Amino acid sequence: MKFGILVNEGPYQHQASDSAYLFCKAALEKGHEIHRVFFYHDGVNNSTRLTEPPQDDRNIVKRWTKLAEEHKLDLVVCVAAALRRGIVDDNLAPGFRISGLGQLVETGIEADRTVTFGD
Amino acid sequence: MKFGILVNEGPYQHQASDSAYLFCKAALEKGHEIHRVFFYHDGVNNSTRLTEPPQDDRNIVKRWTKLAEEHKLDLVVCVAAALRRGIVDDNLAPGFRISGLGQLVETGIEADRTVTFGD
Amino acid sequence: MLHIINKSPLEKNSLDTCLAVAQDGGIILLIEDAVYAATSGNAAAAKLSAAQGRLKICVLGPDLEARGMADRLLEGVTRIDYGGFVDLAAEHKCQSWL
Amino acid sequence: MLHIINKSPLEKNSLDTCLAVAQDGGIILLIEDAVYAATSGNAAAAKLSAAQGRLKICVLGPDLEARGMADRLLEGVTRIDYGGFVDLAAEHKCQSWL
Amino acid sequence: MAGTIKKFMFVNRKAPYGTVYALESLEVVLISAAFDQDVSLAFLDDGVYQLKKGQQTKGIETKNFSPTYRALDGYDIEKLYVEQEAMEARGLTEEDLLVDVTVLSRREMGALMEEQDVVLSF
Amino acid sequence: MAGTIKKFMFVNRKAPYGTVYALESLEVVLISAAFDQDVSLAFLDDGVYQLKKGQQTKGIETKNFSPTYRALDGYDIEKLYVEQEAMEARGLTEEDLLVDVTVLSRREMGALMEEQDVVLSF
Repeated sequence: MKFGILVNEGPYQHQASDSAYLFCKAALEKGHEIHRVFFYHDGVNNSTRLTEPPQDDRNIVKRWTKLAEEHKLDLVVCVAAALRRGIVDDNLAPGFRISGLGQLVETGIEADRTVTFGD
Repeated sequence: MKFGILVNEGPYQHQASDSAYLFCKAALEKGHEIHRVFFYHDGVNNSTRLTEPPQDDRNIVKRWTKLAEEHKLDLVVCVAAALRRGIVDDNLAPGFRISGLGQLVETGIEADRTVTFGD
Repeated sequence: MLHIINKSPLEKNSLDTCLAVAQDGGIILLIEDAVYAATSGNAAAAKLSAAQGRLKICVLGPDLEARGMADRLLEGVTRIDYGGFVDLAAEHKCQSWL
Repeated sequence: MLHIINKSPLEKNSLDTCLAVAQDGGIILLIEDAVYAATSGNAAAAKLSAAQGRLKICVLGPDLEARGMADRLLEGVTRIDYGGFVDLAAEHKCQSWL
Repeated sequence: MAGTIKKFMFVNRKAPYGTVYALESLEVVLISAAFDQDVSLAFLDDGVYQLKKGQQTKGIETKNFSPTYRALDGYDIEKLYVEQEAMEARGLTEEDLLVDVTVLSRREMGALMEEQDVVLSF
Repeated sequence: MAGTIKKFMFVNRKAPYGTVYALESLEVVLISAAFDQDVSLAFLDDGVYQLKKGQQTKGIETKNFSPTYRALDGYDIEKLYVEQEAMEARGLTEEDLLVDVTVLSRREMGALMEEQDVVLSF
């Protein structure tokens, strides 16, 4: 089955990004496909390569990058939301790309299920 | 009277930063002093110089910068919260500086009133 | 004490808790989405009215106008602008119910 | 329909609205801070129990354990892990009550 | 999957201005119009406030995006559903709203949601 | 202002892990200890869940910060107040909590808040 994932909140402030990551990992382990993870609203803040969380806590951004590398995930950051919040190509972590909102609608069409994680 | 201001949320996602800005502006117009504006939690995201909101909406970051220039405001971004969220010196908008959480406690001590804006 | 509330009373519990904790003589200032609490017809309005004897209720006008609710402010609630917010904060210690 | 709730029932209104809207035969999955709703002694537990005839109630175990509430799960509520969450989402259309 | 038409529902449960969700939800809705899908908007709880007439945002120095709801029509987005109980709990009637809507009870809203292929909440 | 001692109260009304507020609030509390102020912590509503014993965060791959509450003592932060009504509405008793606390009714909590110089909420 093909899942589409929508993440509406940034890293650390809300659990949304953690929950979405653990859901994706479990889905991939079960042999499902992740069509795309779309980051919207403050969710775009998950894509900055500049975070340096404390050593004894998880690194949310790096976890997404690693999962994307291992499973060729398509991590898409909404351009309109990114412009509002100062997320730019120069600071993007590996595995993420900036694109339009149409990619979210497309995910809704192409994926068998769309699961949303937010506040 | 000397006000200290605490902002706990980032730009656009929540109204907190807008409300804090309008409060500061009104306080300054009335001749009060703003001891410091401290940005904590996602509030640190107010300090990035990389935001480009739509032309027909307010520019939250630039407004803070302008207010700081006109009134010599001390806009302090919490370093621990900033590290978690990828806010670094290189991308800081003019008028903001990164410093420790102690500056928030100091504001509580030195200001006559501390007013918090959050989610 | 100036109690600042910023959430809709039908979405979150902050107004309820504040009303239960706030001491007599305090002031409740409704800002942002909390302004809906002070509009006629809102299911939470009765709670505010009941508290009006012992607490002063104020609402931030610009937030009320932004939401198109300026013409249905509850009776007995004082409407203030940002200058009035500053005055209240200067006169009283402040607490935000986040 | 799989209804996903992530907020504490004593803080926000999402569980209440979901219970009122959800059609019979649906599944409620409590994740993140919503897991508190399915713990004994919680003021919202009765609402969940009342809905158990017509809706299946599930809770995400890892979130329950994180919050130290694993030993007080309400009777009749099914505890699942992330794999179980994926299975439910694969079997049913999903809606998050944000 | 070219030519696939799915039923999309955008669920709005949050008031405008206090958070950005209402505005950014509307941005997705406008984009979705370009994909020729079967689009519905549902307004529950405080979401009904998004449609309130008379919004004047000058005093909070923020863009008033409420006129956009009137423009949805031009994008062929015409299925707007509003929760009856939410209107009643907020003292609102259909005359208070910017646009024509279909008022549904919570139960009816639930039935409509069951018919959707994709439900997006912000 | 050197030598000024103010009464600081940190108000916690949110559950842990769902949002970062509990963790980052604790970080401020620890810093405040260095300033020799009169510090109190208040736990209302879902904030009482922060002190729940037995938190095991391995399954959500997140740091368990609850042991820090036990360490507050070592920073001379000993005034922890918990709302009685919040405990009751959540089926919790003092035995469920990680640390010794003073249980206050909402009314008593309100009176204590009035005595503070600075009330910080996150």
